[in-house]
Amino acid sequence: MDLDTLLSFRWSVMLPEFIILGVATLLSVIDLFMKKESSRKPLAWLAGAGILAALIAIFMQLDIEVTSILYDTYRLDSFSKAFKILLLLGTLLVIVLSSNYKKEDLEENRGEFYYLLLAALLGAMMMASSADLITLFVGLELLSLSSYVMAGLERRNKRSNESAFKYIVSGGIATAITLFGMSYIFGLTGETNLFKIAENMGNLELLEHSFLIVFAFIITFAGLTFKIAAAPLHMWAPDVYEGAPVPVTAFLSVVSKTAGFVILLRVIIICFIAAPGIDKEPILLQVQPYVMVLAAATMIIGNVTALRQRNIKRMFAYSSIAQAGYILVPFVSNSSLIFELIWFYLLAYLFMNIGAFTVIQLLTSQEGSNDIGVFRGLFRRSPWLAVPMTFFILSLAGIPITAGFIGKFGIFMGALGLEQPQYWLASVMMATTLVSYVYYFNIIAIMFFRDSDGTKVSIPGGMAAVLAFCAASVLILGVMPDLALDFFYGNFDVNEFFMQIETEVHTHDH
Amino acid sequence: MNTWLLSILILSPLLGVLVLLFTPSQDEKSIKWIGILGTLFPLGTALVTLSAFNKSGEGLQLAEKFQWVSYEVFQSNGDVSYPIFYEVGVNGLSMVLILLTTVVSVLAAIASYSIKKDWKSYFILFFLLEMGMIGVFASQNLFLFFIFFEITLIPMFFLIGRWGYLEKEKAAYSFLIYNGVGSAILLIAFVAMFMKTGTMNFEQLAYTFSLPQSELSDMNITKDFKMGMLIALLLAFAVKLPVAPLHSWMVKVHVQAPPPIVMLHSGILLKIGAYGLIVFGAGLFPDQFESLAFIIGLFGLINLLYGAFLALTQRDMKRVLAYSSVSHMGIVLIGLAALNEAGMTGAVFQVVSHGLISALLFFLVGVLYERGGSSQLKDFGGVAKRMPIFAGVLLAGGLASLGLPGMSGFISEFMAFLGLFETMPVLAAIGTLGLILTAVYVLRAVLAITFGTEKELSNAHDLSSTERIPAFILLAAILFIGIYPAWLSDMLRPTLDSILLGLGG
Amino acid sequence: MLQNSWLIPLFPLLSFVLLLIFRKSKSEGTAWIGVLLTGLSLILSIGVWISVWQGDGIKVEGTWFEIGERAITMGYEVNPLNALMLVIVSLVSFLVHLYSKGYMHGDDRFPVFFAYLGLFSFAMLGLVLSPNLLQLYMFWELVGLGSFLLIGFYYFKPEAKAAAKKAFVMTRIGDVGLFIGMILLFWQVGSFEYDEIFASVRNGDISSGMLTLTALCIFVGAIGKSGQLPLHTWLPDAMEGPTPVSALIHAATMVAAGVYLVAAMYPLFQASETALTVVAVVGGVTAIFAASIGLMQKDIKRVLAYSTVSQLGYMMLALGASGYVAGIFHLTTHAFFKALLFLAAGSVIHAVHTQNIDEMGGLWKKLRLTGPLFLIGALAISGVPLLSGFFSKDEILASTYADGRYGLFWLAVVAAFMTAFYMFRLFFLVFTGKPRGDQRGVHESPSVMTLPMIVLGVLAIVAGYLNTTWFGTFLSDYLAGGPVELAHGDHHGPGWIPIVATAASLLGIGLAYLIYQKGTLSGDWVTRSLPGLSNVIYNKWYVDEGYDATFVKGTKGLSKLGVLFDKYIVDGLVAAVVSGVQGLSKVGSRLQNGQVQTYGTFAIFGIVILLLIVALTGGYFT
Amino acid sequence: MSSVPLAAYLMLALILFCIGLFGALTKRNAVIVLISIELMLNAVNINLVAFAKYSINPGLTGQIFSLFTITVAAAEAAVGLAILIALYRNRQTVNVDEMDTMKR
Repeated sequence: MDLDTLLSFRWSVMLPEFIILGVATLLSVIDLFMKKESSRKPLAWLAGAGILAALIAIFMQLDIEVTSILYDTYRLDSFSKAFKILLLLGTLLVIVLSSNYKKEDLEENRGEFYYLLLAALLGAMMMASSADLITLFVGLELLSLSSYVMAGLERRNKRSNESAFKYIVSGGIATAITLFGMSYIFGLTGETNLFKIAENMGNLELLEHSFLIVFAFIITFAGLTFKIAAAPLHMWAPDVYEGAPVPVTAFLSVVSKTAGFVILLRVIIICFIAAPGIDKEPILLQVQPYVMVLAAATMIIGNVTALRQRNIKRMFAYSSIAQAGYILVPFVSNSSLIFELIWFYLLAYLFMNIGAFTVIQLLTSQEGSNDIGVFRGLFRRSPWLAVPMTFFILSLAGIPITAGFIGKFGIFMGALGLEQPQYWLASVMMATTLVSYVYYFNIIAIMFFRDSDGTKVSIPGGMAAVLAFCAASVLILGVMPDLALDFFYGNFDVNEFFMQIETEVHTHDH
Repeated sequence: MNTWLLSILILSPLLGVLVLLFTPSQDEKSIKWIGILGTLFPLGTALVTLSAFNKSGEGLQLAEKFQWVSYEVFQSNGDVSYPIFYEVGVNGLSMVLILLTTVVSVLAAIASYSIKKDWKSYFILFFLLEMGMIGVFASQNLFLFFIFFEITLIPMFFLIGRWGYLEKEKAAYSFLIYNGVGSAILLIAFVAMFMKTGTMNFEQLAYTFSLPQSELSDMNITKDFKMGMLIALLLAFAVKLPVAPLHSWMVKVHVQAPPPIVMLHSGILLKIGAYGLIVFGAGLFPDQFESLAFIIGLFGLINLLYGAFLALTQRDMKRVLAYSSVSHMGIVLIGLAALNEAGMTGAVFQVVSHGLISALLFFLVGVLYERGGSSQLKDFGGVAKRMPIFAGVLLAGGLASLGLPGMSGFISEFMAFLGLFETMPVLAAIGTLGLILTAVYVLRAVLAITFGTEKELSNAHDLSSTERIPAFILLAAILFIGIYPAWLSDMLRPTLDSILLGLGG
Repeated sequence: MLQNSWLIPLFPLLSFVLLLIFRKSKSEGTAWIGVLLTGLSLILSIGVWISVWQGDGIKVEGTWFEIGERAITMGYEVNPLNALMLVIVSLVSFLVHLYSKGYMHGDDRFPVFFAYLGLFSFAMLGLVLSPNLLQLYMFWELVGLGSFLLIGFYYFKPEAKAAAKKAFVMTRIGDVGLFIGMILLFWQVGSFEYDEIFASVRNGDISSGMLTLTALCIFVGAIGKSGQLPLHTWLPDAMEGPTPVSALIHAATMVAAGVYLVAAMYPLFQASETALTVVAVVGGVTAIFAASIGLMQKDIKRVLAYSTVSQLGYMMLALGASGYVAGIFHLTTHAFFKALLFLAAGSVIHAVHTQNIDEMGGLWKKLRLTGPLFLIGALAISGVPLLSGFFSKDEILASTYADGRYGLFWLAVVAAFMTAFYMFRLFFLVFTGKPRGDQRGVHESPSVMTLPMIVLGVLAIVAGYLNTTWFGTFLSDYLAGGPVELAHGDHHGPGWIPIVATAASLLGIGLAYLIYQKGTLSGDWVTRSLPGLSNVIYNKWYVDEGYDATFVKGTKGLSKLGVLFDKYIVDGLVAAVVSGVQGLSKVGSRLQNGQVQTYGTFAIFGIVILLLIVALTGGYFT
Repeated sequence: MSSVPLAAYLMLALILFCIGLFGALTKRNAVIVLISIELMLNAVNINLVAFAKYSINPGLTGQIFSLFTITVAAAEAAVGLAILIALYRNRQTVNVDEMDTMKR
């Protein structure tokens, strides 16, 4: 690969990534030269601006046909664009949300936080665009390593340390498992490019290895579910979420989770779409029961265990486990709606969860406690905090006229719209949703029905903006989901996801 | 004007919310006035709608429809789109229920004078609740129905949990979870039907399901699927109605919620269950409904007798009324199970009639609580002396509840039984035992309060002029329907006929 | 006149409404509203009756509402039977209104009382005018409401409360029978109209089993309303109401509605021999059963109440024994003399302020009008010749005998004896002998009270001549214009029947005289010789206690059982589910023990289990 | 294609992986835990290299993959140790089972 070949690639495809990379580098350099005691707030603005620029870049790319560079390892297709928007939006909101994080420890490390965040984002974006096991893996690790550090960002906080350590140990094991599975995928097909893998999986006389395919599938699938915190690799989430700083928790629960779904979709759907399972049945059909069990277990564990939580961050950790379970449902059903369903749900989830974490951030940092009691009488104290929080919770619980409902409705459509409708899975989902009512509405009850002894909560401008934006989005998407769906259908063609670009594009005129 | 009339009607309660948002939250008097006026606006709109409504017209009227949500599904055999529409419209049945909703809402708003705190949020939630209730009845597709159905849930949760009595939060949770179960089942059924047929519109669904089995098989719709859907729907609405043994939440709500809210709950919200049974159960799956008729009738009978037996020995007036609601909802089931015009009309009459009667009775219980600080029967006696009008209205309400001719309760009971006697005489004959028991428990409770030796009350004065408005209006409505049922039955006939056509054919 | 007959019930309704509006008025002049309006009803009724007597009739109907193709109608009908009833009801109602003006003097809720009376009169007149069963049923219930309100007029008295409740519930039990019968008939005939029902019966459209069933169901309604066995217990308790009410409702009109119902539905009953037999037996047994209880009661009104039950039994017996005319005849005469007796009793109570006959005595001299009037009533009810009761009772006995129901005949004779005995026991204890209570200030009632009694007294004497073998069977001829085919025509039983009847009543009077006036026979010889029996009779055969022990306790027990079921089974199941979820939650959070290595272990175990499942079920090893 | 050698490599890798896993899940010392994770990653490397040689489509891809893996593993170890040091400073212990302040 000489310079000519390198230059022949249409690097503009990676413009958003370059922007993020550049800003991250810039931030780290600036941080290095900044005085130790000076405020790092400008860094936040810079990071935010960088993300905005990347977002704009993506919007400019919207009408670009599916393209790929680096021998089809890096793709710009509808899928990557759609999910990158989510990733960028989520990170942007996390940055604004972190703007009032007052703890001394973070203040000291603030610069690090921003460029680590951007690095993690970069990893996630790489995952969205990669079509090769290697780049996928590199992206995944970029995201993971940055996240590990971010979780332990409060250096002097024992809980933060502990959470980071738990995160890295669990993450390391999960990485190893994922890689182990990937090595078998590679070994069975001799390829790392996803499309070629798919091709080989279909073509192979792999029948005698069909067990190995299923084995590889399950190992890889399980390993990848670590990021989305689905059973059985979910147990790190509560501890890590609890110990990590709130913005990081928000990032983990939204952006990192979105990235996890991105890689799951990429690897699982593309690699195994034509793969035979045991007895020549398509593997995706054959493993349905296992994925179903995983999804069901995730929903049950998340929702049921959340019932006993008094720590609000921990409760949201379990809640996010449960939400992951919901989003796993489309994987089971493999409905043709899978992309828009997951995309929409993640979009809704982004707004509601970041919105909720904004409120949590405000309250916990003011009260200095993570106990659920920080919500006590919030409606009396700060109705403008309580009302949006109510919307977020209602949305998380899947109550109509919120985005969460539409998302759940879509998942139901996916689950029940098959030849063999998944009534059981749908029932489990509804039953666990009911269980979730108990703890979600418990927060509402505490906000509205308990009398407060606390004081009014002041809301900084940035946070207010996040709150307003998230609340409005949750409601608007709940009432007019077509805004998002039309955007999706209008700009993204799901078929691109499966479109292999055979011939390398050699253009020198970019 | 008429093109948007229904949407305006559905959204009309929001006007009150809007005004309230700009009202200082400490100004109790103006908030309460806004509360009342805010419910008058929907009532006015409903009356305009009624005047625009052709009472003898067939089918749907004042319909509105536009595309709302669109999922496009890429399939090997071409793209299939699953559009979801915003579809509203009214037929005789829903018109009647909307009218009932708006009327009871106004009266409940008047009765809300007794609310002691947080008036602003109270009325905002109240309006949202009203919007949900109107929406439920105006919806013409499953999606919209479900959304409004759930919208009623949330304000109710708050209203019970914040403004209720001692164990309010428990009741609120009980309400939420039980109804959550109902709506969960409902959602599964709705989506399943949607995915099979590609439509959510009631009429289209009814048409699709009425196709011969050979055509249905092409859509992968089996008989078992239909039966399963019907059972799911029955279950879901059985929670709402409620059908014993799924009633315990309703008793809790009746006991713990503030009286105006119970007026709405018992008066309207429970009726959503009955409405759902009629529109979805009998309307969509007539054949299956027919084959389940005996079981439905049996459950109706159980409800009727179980509620009545339990009401007999309750010590709290609210609990008596709660179990009486269980019992009365049994009559709805009985009427439906009859599968004939008389029974169906009886069921709908019971829906309306019980809406009015229970609103009246719970209003009076609220007054009673106001006066005596309790609703335990043992704390009252000889109220007729100091509060003769109250006692008179309470007695009238009780008599209406036990089905005294000339009052609405009689018509519904009579017709429901008339219907059932044609198809299941034995069941009906056993059911008449309920009529006796009703008389026993109603008189026991009412007389315990109004008759007998007088007991001291902290605040014994008769109905004030504010209190008389709801009481007298409700009583007048009860009498009006009892004396001139044709007004209602004429409006209902086209709708019920079309449902019966499905059942008969 | 006939076209306006629908106005008859509306006048009292107007009275009800007006009086409720003037409910707070302290003026007792409000009574005149009621009196005047019922007076109008009376005048109209008499006018209608005269027209009907001349052979006219009318039936006007309009659709009330529709059920499918079938129209449910409402309207009014005048035929010989109900024209007669109209007169009886409006007459007694008018007189009672008048009487009450005096009797209720000084009551706080004076206008309310008249309002209730108006409501009752409205309902009763409406019932009578109904051209179909449904309308009848509706008014039937409203009549019950009026009765309920008036029994419970003294709402602050626990006894009144209990009695009102009991009356309503007991009659409701009967009403349900009527309800069922009515609906069953509807599905047989397709209409509630009397005419169409009778036509179907005539055409034999209804199977005989169904005929019997419906007739019996309807008869259950009559049992409830007319206080027949076994639903009679409410009627004596209903005496808790003010006495004029007892006269109007629980003697002359409402309780006769059961008899009227059977008479109105007579073609249906005629079609079923079983039904007639049941009616006759129930009536006969009730007659003697109630009479036996009347023998030993101490409360003046209760004696009269049991007497009413007994006389109603007579009427039922007559109807059951195909004595259609006899039954209605007795209904008419009974209305007059029993109303008279009650009003007289009311007058007595008004004077002495007690109802216990042990505290009366010697009132003849003090109540110079009431006493004789009471005597007239007593003679009439005892069947002493030439008074109204004699003729009607004689006719009943004759029909029973002619119908071949000899057992019932002799029962009736014994009952007649008992009637005479307890009536004169009452008379002697109240009016003769020495005063046994404080009788200071006892004086005759005002003329507004005595006037109605005088009118009734006259009627109690002359009403019997409506239908006699001597002067003419006016009533039979008159009723023959109705829908009922009088199968047996006039019952002229053997000539010895009147003699036996007269003998029985004279024997009763004589015995009462000997015991309670002369004292030659000791009153308590029965008590002494048959303590068990007399105790049972004194306690009204323990029927109330029996019901209490079985039905009331049973229902309550079931209810308690239901409450327990609700609490432990229904809520218990829910609690079980809840604690199940909570337990799961506990396990879940226990597993989350903070050890990252445990987490990893669980993850690996999860994956291994999945793999094992694949290996074992996927068929790889097979 | 000779399957016996490949199977041997795979078995070796599997055993190595399991040893690493066992170590990561049972050792009390955090450093050993981190090292065990490295072991697991290295087992994967053996897999990758073996597959690169013996799979149906032999080539360099697997080896390149393993280069990436090694690099990432190194980075992971570095980050892990850094976090561990921070933790050690605060708590004066490297015992994994003492790190359970957050649970339930």
